[in-house]
Amino acid sequence: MINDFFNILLPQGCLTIFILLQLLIGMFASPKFHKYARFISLIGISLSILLLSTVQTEPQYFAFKNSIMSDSYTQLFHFVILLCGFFITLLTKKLTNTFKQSSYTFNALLLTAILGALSIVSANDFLTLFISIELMAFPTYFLIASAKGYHSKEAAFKYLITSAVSTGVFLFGVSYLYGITSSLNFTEIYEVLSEGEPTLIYSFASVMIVFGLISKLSIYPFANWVIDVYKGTETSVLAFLSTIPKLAMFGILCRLLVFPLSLGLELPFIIAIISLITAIWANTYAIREKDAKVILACSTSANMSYVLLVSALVSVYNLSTVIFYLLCYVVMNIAVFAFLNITEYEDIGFNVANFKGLFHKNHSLGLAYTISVIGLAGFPITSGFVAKIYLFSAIVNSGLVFIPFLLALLILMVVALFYYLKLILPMFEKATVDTKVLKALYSQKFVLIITTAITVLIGAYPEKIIELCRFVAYNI
Amino acid sequence: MTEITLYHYLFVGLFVFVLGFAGSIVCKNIIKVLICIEFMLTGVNINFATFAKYCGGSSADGFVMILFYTAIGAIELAVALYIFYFMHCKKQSDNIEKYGEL
Amino acid sequence: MYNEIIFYSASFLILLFGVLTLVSWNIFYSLISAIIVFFTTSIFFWLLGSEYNAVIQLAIYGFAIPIILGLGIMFTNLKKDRPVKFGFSNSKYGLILVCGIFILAMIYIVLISLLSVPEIFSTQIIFDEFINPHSNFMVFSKGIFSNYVWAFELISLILTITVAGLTIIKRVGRRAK
Amino acid sequence: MDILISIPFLVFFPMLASFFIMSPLFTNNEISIRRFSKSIFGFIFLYTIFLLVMFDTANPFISKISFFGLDWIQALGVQFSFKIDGIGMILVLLTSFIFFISAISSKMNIRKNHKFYYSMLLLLMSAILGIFTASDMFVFFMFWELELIPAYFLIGGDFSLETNTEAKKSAIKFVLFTFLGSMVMLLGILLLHYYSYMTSQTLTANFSEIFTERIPVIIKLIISACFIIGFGVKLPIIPLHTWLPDAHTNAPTPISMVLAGIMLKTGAYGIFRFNYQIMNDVFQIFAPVLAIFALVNIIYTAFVAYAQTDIKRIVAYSSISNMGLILLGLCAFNQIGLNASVFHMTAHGLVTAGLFMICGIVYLRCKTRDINTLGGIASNMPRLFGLATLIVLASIGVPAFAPFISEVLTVISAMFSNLGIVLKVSAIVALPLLIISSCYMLKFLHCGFMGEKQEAFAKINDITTHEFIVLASVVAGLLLFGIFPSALLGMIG
Repeated sequence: MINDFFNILLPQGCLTIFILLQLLIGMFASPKFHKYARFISLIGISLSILLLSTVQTEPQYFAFKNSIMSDSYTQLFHFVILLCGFFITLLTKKLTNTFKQSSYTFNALLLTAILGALSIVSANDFLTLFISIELMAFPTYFLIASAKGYHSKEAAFKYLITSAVSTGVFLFGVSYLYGITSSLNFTEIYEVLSEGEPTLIYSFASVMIVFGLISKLSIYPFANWVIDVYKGTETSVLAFLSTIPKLAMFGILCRLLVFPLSLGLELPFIIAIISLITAIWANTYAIREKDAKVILACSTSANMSYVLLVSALVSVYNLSTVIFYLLCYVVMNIAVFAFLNITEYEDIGFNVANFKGLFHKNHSLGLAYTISVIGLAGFPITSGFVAKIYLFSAIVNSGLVFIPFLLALLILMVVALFYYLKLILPMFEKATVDTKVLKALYSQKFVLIITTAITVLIGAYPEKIIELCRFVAYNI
Repeated sequence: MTEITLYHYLFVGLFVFVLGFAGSIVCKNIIKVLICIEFMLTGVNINFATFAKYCGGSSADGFVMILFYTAIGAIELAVALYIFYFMHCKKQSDNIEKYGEL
Repeated sequence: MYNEIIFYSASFLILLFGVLTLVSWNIFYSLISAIIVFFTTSIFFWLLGSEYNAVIQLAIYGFAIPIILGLGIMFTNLKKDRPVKFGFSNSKYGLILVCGIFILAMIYIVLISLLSVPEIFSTQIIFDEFINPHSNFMVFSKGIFSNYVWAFELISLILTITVAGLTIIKRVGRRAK
Repeated sequence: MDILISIPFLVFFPMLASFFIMSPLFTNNEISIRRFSKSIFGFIFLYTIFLLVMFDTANPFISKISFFGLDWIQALGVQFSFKIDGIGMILVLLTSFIFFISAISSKMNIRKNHKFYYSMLLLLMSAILGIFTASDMFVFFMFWELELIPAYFLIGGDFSLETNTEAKKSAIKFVLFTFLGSMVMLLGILLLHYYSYMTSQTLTANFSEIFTERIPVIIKLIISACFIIGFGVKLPIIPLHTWLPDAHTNAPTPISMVLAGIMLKTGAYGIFRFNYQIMNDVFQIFAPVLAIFALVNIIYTAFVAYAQTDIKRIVAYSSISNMGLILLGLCAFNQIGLNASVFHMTAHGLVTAGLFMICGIVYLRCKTRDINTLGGIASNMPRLFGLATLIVLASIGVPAFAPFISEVLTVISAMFSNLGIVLKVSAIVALPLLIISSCYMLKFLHCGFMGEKQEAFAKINDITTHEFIVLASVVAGLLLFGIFPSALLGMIG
């Protein structure tokens, strides 16, 4: 058991130690030092990124009687999650300044959520998966509720109710799967099931499991939370909410779809249909909206539905496109929220009309934001363009049946372009006297510029990253 | 009376689950919504216990799952009530429609 | 024979009070009905041979949860005793219909799978052969401390972090006032 | 040194210059920005002439400048490859020339945000050069989409002294229409790529290596339809044309020149590249249908243009009409038709750039574009009137100017096409229509310039030397190709 720990759990153990450290320091440290809480988190995350190199990936390693595992797939997701965590921790400075003493607690919560995401990706049985989902969810409630005012509480409550219901649905499906196979372990379930014909109750259970998992991805049956929650949440927390849970959920969903849930024939079609419904809903909802947060909520929902559609059509090639799209999407999203984080604390607000003329006063920040939004819309020189082509080529490869889906998605991309344009166009209008020169912190500028640079670099030369994704997809 | 089989238990679990699911969507009273979420949990737990007994093999993972889910459900309820309390300080109502500011 | 009587009466109680919880006008009545449902569930666990779970269910859902919920109701519901309207709004009848269809479909699916793969749901494995009440506790400890040790650690972390999280909301709430 | 004499240098040099101008390193001084970017455009023009000299017409695929490859997305077999053939060479030359003159004429029209304007103009040039030289479908598509961003900002941007709210709306309309088209085109590209891979087992997206013979006919029809819709938005084919008049009217004058002169040609070029070359067997099925659409283009817009009162709109509609002629040439599906089509692209590019320039000059002097209030300015502006007369005559199709040759060639090609009766009929119908189409251009000249002298326009000045050089070079180009058509036709091969 100790061997197990040292072979694959060192990064997560490191994070755990830093969580406890934060809590302890929070109890005893003098209030003046609250500014340094961020740095403890940053050190913890960087250390666990370093410790990722100690994890055994070749061949796959199963620890604690197959309950958790590691391979290059999990390692890639761990790396991306930790990187996002690093950027998000940098963004939280303005928020943590508002609650001085508690900033240790806040950072501990953020680290716990990241730890939960890591555990989700590496889980190899349903019990560990369930606990990890909850481990990620509980700190998220508090992170959402930690901002000032009433709205954050309401957002947290809605998020809690939705995820509690979806957990119930998820576990209901798991209970039937457990009944059929008398095991909770992915590997054993797959072995047992692949011997016989899939039954109706198996399909039912897998549909329930997927429905339970996709609520965090804001896909249709549980999608309505996304707008309310995004409205009420502070932007740095939102940068967390729109990236890390998505990464973690897709990390595990792809594994489930490849192994234990891959045997039913109905599941891909059901997922494809609900993701198409979500895409239509999200894209049409955003047309009338003027709030930048709501538009981004819809964009999240829409992007996730495209990815889900592809990940439902299981193949190795599709898996690599899914991973690549997720990587690109996450980086661009953090850049957008970094910019919104700057504007939020400059009292500009989230109505897109308030962004008027910002570009003319803040060239570099405005340009970085514009590039990221254009990337989300899927224009060239950004990684979004390559990701879009690569993702949609996967749908074509899956057969003629899905061509109508692809056509629908492509037309929805045009609708999406309309609302993405709404996000950036006011910036290029004539500057008025009121237009502010944004005072950004170094950390915010750093995040914005680094993420934009990554976006452009991947867009210019995606070959290495795609190769990595293909390698990972082959090794799942 | 016939012998009690797996299916009897499963139907009860299913019924409680669906009751909780429907209630959590339909109910207007927030406390009631929370109770309904606990009902969903109960239904799932009955399912797990049934399966652990009738086709669980020797490991009885289902019972462990019940234990964990019970704990998680209790914590969830406490957190939900706590956040609800803060919301209530502002609104003074327990009707879910009053909380639609966002 | 006793098992059957206990089962049918308990399930009747669960169904009755489950419905009562949803439809009762007063929130206190629905809480009491819910407590009864939770109690009877522990009887189910006992019937299924897991006394440990039954006790946990009794302790948490029989006593702790009702107290929390009762306190919550008293805190939030103290000032006004106006009756809340009947629990369902008119537009939700469709949803109830869907739920009914869902139940029927589930029953159908379960029965179909009984026909197609009888050996999976066979009741041949008799519970008492390998789990007797005495060894029940051993099963738990084996599960928690060998298979799911990482999950168990994570649960303890959840508890810790929840307490910390509660403090963070409280402080912000105080400052907001 | 090799990299300096290559197409990627041609394509990416404007892009790098654009980033350089955009960057905070570059000065904010208006004059130095203008001079710098003008010199860049001039350099690119000279560079394309240099490429033309290097270009080996006999075997374009061997010469050193014509090919360049680098793996871009290996999973899709996408190479970052460029290639110039004769048609590409002509269009590249036209592009660099029109961008050069539009940059020169920007001096009078652009009053604000110079840094942004010139960097976007350079980026647009880069994208369009990329479209004309890309030899890989996905690279082509990349430049096709890249073009939208600068085009949006140039049409809807805030560059003149008075604000124009219509411009933003029409820019959004332009972007959404074109994006819709490009999305449908993406579907076609993906399908073509996938089926080419399935039938030949070679993973490539190169134009010359795409293998279409064994693809089922139905799939081919779907793919071709996707391409026609995608390029038809840009061309524009009639039901998809509504973005064009607005965008062209509301854009600043230099941008209208670029839009009508070059951007519309990218649509025709796309149809040539994808439908005419790659999917050529299915194109024979589509060609008669497209010929009907082309006829509708010519007829409908000729009448609509005659009804317009805004001089810029007249020119905008006339360019739709001319694009119909180009499409008709392609539909003839023979060598003469192709020659005529490419020749007309060049000729019309020059003509329409000149016409938009004239509209801009008139608007700048008279502050109005309404044909009813204009008039009587000919005597004040003799030089402009002279040049305008020449260009309008050219656009009507008077012999000795380039459009005459292409129009005649188009009609001949349609007549001798072996794709059935439809094309022959359309040739017969198109011939008198060309005369009708001259009506609106004469109306433009007559009502705009001649007539009684007006008090309001008494004090306006004639064109400056700057403008004179631009317009004169356009006329010179038209005359050159009109008298020596073989200079162009020889390159098409």
